Amino acid sequence: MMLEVDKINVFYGAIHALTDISFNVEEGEIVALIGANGAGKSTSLKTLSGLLHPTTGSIRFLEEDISTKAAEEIVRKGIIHVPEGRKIFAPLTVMENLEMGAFLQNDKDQIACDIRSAFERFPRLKERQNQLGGTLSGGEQQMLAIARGLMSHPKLMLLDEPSMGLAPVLVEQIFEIIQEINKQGTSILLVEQNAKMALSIANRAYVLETGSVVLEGAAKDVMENSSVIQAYLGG
Amino acid sequence: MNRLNKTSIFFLVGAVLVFGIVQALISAGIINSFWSTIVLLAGVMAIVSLGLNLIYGFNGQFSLGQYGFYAIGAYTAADITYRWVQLHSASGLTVILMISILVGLAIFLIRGVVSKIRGMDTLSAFALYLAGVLVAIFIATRLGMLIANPVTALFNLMPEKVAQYVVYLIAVLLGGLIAGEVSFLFGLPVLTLGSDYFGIATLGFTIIVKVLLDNSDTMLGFDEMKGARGMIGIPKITTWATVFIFLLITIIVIRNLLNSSYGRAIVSIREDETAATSMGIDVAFYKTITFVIGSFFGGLAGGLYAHINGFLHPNTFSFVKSFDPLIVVVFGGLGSVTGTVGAAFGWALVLEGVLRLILPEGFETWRFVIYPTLLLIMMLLKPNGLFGNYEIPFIRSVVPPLKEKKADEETAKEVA
Amino acid sequence: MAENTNTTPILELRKLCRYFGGLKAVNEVDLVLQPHALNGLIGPNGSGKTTIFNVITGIYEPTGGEVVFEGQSIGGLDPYIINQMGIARTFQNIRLFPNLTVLDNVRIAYHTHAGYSMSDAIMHSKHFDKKENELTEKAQDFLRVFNLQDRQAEIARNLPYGEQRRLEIARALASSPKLLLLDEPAAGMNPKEAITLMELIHFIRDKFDLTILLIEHQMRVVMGICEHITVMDFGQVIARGSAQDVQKDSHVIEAYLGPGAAELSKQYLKERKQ
Amino acid sequence: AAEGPAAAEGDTIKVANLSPLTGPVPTFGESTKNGFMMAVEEWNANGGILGKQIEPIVEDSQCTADPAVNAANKVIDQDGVHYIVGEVCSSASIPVSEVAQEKGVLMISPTSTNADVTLNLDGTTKDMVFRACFIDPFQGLVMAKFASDQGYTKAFVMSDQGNDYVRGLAEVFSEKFVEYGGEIVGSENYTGTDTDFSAILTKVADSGAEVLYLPDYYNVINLVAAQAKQLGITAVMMGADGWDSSDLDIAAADGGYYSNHYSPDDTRDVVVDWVSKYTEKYGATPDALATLAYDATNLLFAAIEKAGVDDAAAVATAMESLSYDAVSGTVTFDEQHNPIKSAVVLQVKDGAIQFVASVAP
Amino acid sequence: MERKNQNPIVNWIVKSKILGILFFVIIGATAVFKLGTALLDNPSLFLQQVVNGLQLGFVYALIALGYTMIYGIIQLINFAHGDVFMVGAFASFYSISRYNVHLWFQNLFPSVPAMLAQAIGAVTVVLVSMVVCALLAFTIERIAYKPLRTAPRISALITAIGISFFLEYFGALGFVFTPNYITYERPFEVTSWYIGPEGFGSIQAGVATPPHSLIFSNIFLIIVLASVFLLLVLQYIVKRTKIGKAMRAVAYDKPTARLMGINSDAVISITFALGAALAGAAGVLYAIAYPQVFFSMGIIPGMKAFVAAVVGGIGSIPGAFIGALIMGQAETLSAAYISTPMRDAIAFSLLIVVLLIRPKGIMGETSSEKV
Ligand SMILES: Nc1ncnc2c1ncn2[C@@H]1O[C@H](COP(=O)(O)OP(=O)(O)OP(=O)(O)O)[C@@H](O)[C@H]1O
Ligand SMILES: Nc1ncnc2c1ncn2[C@@H]1O[C@H](COP(=O)(O)OP(=O)(O)OP(=O)(O)O)[C@@H](O)[C@H]1O
Ligand SMILES: [Mg+2]
Ligand SMILES: [Mg+2]
Repeated sequence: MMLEVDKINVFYGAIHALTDISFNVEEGEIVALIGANGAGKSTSLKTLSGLLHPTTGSIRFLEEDISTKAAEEIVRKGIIHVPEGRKIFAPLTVMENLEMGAFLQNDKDQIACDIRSAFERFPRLKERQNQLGGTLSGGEQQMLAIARGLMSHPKLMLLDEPSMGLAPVLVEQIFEIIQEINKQGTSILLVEQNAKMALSIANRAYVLETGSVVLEGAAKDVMENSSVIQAYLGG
Repeated sequence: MNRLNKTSIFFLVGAVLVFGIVQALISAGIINSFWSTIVLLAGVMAIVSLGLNLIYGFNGQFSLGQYGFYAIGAYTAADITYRWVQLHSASGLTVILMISILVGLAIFLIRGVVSKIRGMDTLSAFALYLAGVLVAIFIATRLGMLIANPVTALFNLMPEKVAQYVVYLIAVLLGGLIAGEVSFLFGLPVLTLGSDYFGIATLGFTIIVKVLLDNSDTMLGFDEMKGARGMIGIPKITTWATVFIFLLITIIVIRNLLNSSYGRAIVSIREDETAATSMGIDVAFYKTITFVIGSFFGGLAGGLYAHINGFLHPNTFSFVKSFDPLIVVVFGGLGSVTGTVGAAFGWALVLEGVLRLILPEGFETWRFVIYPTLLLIMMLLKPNGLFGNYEIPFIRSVVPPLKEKKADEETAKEVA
Repeated sequence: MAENTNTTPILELRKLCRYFGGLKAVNEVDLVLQPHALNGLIGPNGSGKTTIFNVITGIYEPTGGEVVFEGQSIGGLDPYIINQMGIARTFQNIRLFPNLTVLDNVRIAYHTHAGYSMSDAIMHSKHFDKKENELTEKAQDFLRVFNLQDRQAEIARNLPYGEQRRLEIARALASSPKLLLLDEPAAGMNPKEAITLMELIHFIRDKFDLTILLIEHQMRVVMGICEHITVMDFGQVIARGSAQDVQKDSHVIEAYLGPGAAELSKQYLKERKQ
Repeated sequence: AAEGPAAAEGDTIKVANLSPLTGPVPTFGESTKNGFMMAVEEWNANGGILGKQIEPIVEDSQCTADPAVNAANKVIDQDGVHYIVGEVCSSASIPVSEVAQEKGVLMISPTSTNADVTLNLDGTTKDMVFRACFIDPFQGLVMAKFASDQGYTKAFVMSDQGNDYVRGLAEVFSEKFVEYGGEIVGSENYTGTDTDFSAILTKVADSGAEVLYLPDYYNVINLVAAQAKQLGITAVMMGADGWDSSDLDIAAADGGYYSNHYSPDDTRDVVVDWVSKYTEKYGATPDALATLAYDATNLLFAAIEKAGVDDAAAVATAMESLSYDAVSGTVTFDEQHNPIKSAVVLQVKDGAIQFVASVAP
Repeated sequence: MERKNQNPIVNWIVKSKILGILFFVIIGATAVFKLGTALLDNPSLFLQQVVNGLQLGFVYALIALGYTMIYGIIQLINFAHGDVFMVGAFASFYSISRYNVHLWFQNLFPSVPAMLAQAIGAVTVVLVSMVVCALLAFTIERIAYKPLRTAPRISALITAIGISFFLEYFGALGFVFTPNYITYERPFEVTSWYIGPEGFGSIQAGVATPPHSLIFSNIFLIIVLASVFLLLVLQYIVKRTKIGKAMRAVAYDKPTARLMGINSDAVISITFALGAALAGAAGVLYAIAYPQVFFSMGIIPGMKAFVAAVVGGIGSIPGAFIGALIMGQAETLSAAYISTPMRDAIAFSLLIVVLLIRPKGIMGETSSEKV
């Protein structure tokens, strides 16, 4: 088991955001987390990446408890979180943003190579490589965020709504890229509003509602579940 | 005029009680002049800080210029009463009155013109205002001198004490007005700067004012201000009652302003300038008006201050001191009126009062080691200030209850 | 919906340009919005849609060309004046007044209609009380429309994303616009929520007699409700017309919709008929 | 006299000292406090005054109006003192003097030179307020006379716009130097916080002045002297009692002259005694501030003894006709409560301070 | 509502912004006229004043660099910077007068040429101060700023003011630095030279310098070299190294920087330490230039340097440098040709004028935020 989340509880001050949530990700899987606004999807990811810490429960990554580790340590262990809302470093150029993604990497040639492949994947970024991150359009920022996340060769990638604000043609592309990354050996935990798309590429899925898991199973089954269709797929 | 609800009555009764008790203790001599002077200074500090809180806490403009306006108010008011008491002339009063009226008029007239012109840049507008104001001052001084003697005679009809007090009250108000008008002129171009840059520019303002005051006898030609030697001969007439009433007025004005559409516009600028302007709020105007009102209170407090110890010295308004109101405002809780007033009193009573009394002999210099240490501990324990966002019920804006549902709601429910 | 072209347009962009240095973010765009129409603006990421909004609302000055609103040229005016003339917007990255209550967010937008003077406010006059009550009721009405009335005392920053988006639209409406610009209103919503929002947009258009221009990437929303769609790429208009027309356009398919478009379009049309 | 507080029935006499222990010039406060405490301890060791021990109360007045008034109010109202030695800075002494006058407390400022300290606005003397130092005109005159006696004819005057002590001296010097036939070839103002004087010094060099009159405190002298050397200035520096400090940079100020209250080389017993006692206790030669604080305190105690009662108004009357042999000379008071005493001129030479001349008023 | 400006004259006035420009032109022309006549009047005097201003400017630059860096990264106006600077000056004072640190090389290797040994000794003194200040800043950061990371920005500002007061008044205590003004012993001898129509030579005490010559000292040269050197080093660190980029990332968005594996606490501590080290170096050089140390010596230079950083565009390292040079000239020239007591007022008016023309300072970056 690559990642095992066991009954975690997370609070924002007095707000109980996650209640006894458990889920897991196997090596090489794509797992989708879906749920309505405010269900706690982003909160789950933030907890995994160490930006938040659970009050109870455990998070095990490669057999090691990481629930109390700091975010920067967790990155070192191989988990990368591409946060909701892109979070590009506005005053840094596109190039520098990518370099920040490779912060823990020390091999200069490897970094150069990674940057090249990022530019191949997103030619738009290459055109804009010296533009300040903050002045990119929304979609360009999203591409940059994903590319930046890939720079550190993560074992597990947490993607928070990667398709938000992207043109349809890009959405398709992004999902292809996710699959491709996955094929190259990175496990993926995917949070998406575009549930249909997400479920179509995921192996398994969890459905969250107001801070708890209400349904889990193979992606195919979840997609066919009537209440999911009702609630999230726009039946 | 005021429809009093329960909280208002409660507040006013409380205020009267506080006033009465302190006044009684002062009259009885239980609060001796050591403590009563500190209480007066605390009250004045509360007014200055409330002005700053309006500018910074509520409108988000980081100003270090409050002490500059405080100084302007202090010297303006002092000059008026000095001339009245020592030279038996109302010329200070008439000239400054005329200046404040004509400058105000000039500003309004020019504003009328400028607002009709489309796309005027700030600096050009500023140049226009400046020219207008200079002309207004020129005319006002002549006019003021002209009517000085008749006005003096008029005031002399009153009993001496009454006349002096009336002159004093007008002087304090004029101190505020002049500070407000200066802040308009200064704020007009400078408020377009981003927050920290505005802070630096206003710090510059405080220093410029201090330097000018240092040279007020030579450069500005006000001999009686004696520049860096310190101005003496100002009557000491500020009392607890006066300070209290002005403080009360300040609190009520700020509270009423904040709990209105204007106040919300002011606060929205702090929250998000772009969103505010996109919602139809004239950001430049509200920044200016807030700055003017805040500075007005600064000047007003200066007028009161000048008549406490009867002595003014430019060093009182040096830039290191100008952090004091900022400390008070943050200490009390940014954007909390209650906090500011509480912090002002706490700050003055502890720093000047308690610390003086508790330090053992030979440790006098430790007062300023303990003070920043307390400050640090406070900031670490309560990073959002003593009161955070808390307001006493009278000041707090209450979210009105939902009114009975209307016919519309049916339709809304359907779609939502 | 009457698609007549005789009426004077509410907004007209004439050869509008906006450059950033050498980058032509918006390049000679012409656009005409008829009153009461629901218009869509789509295009690949970075094609200049948001920039057009920013120019219309006065955040940016146009580099060239004209923005004409109800017959007046408004290019380069201050944003607040443009808003007061009747154009309101929402932002791609939500920009609420984060530390204020939901109610105050809406009351602020309604402030130009407060109807009392500053001295009324300071003196707390009778007139003030009356007007202030009216204003509050009005604001609460807007909240009801968006089903946010139970949230009125909440601090805006603490609302979930979807509600923040709705609040932003409510706030924009409170400034009584004639033209409403929505920048990706359904971003971050799931399809179900997006459809609900779509209906809501329809509803407010009719109720408040608005013209609407919206940017959106969820084709379901755009194709579902927009009567007229303009497609941009590289700062220029590459296609315009009804949903059907646009979807068939080969440029649009290539640049924006992607190869899966044909299938999608059928589906959206079906949905729309329902 | 203003109505004095009823004489306290106690077995001690409380005396307060207001010193700027914090604020812009804490070093003055330190010296002043030392001088004050020294006098108190001596008198106490000798059995106190009128058979009572003296209880010293030191308060920090920050050289600033508000804290000084607060401190004054505190010692008067909380502690019930009738006598204040202080403040050092005129800008604090003036408001304090008004409080003292109003409350009938006797005040003697050791070093505030501004005429307004002892005078009411209408020119009358505040009957409860005295000082132990010269007022500005005297020292300025002494140095002007000395400079022209030495045969110098061209002087450049520097003064701190914000410091009335410096300003007063500079004005009097300029006036008198011209009267004695000299020429002021330039004058420049600076502010007390300046550290870079190169702009002014460049002008001094350009003006061809023989004398640079700089009646400021030693800290400013140190900076100016060091920079003057760097800029190759040859004019002789002259100043006043503000130079008097163990921290004066003797190497940089070499060759300069200044006027002072006394010379540490003086062989009078009081002086020798004072210098040795102070050096022993505080490890430094006493500067003007310490000396004047010591003198002021002694003057006060002598006056109390002379009056024979612990009553501020009576002591004030006694003080007016007092003649006391202080460290800085034999002191009597003129009508305006300023001391009448002679001044000395000293020179910084070869790493030491040397006595040059004594000038009587 | 708004109309087009009908009147063509009004329209032209508005379009050309002539009124605002005129305002600045009048101010500028007056200044140029004043300085121009001064230059024509006595060119060598004027040039000497310019050199004086340069020295002051370079001194400000040293302090401004640290200021601007801390602001650029943490967005904190570190009002305690000037006091760290003071501590740096005192550290060097003690290391020279108590421990003879400036002589260690000379004592150890007496055969090495005196010039070289002196230089090594002086550099050691600077390094000692830099280390002391870095440690001090590190401690301050841990105690006073770190707990406030998530608090509003202003809390940290007030804390900075508190630290500033504390360092001053704690330093003023008798057993710390004492409240006295203390003469500073330089780690090397001062030599001044003149250069002019009469040639080049060194200045001897008591001997008049030939007229119309320009005077400068080894101190001037050292300050110029040191500040240029530190400027380059700092610019390199911030723009080119990984830690520099990490600083900028942390400055913008801490949580996201952490998601990149950056230890934001460490980065902030390093930033503080680096800024303080710069302040320490500046303290030493300042004390060498103006040989006197005292507990409140940091306030005024600190504030002036801060203003310089703002004039240059706060956050920009070359900007701080340029701003400092401008401040130096503004102060010196206004002291020389306008009025010394007014020089602060003039310097600050200049600041305000610069900000009105360029709201983010001369080299300030315009906002990267997009609506
Ligand atoms: N910083 C915060 N402070 C307080 N409450 C928060 C905070 N962030 C999130 N919440 C609350 O926690 C709950 C879960 O939020 P979360 O962001 O995880 O939702 P989500 O499933 O990602 O929703 P969305 O699809 O809108 O992104 C929500 O009710 C939200 O209001
Ligand atoms: N302030 C600015 N400075 C520099 N370039 C900018 C600025 N604002 C926008 N741009 C550039 O202009 C182009 C258009 O941006 P815009 O935000 O209008 O795109 P968009 O069509 O809204 O895209 P998206 O759908 O991704 O939001 C982009 O390439 C963007 O990088
Ligand atoms: Mg989320
Ligand atoms: Mg966009």
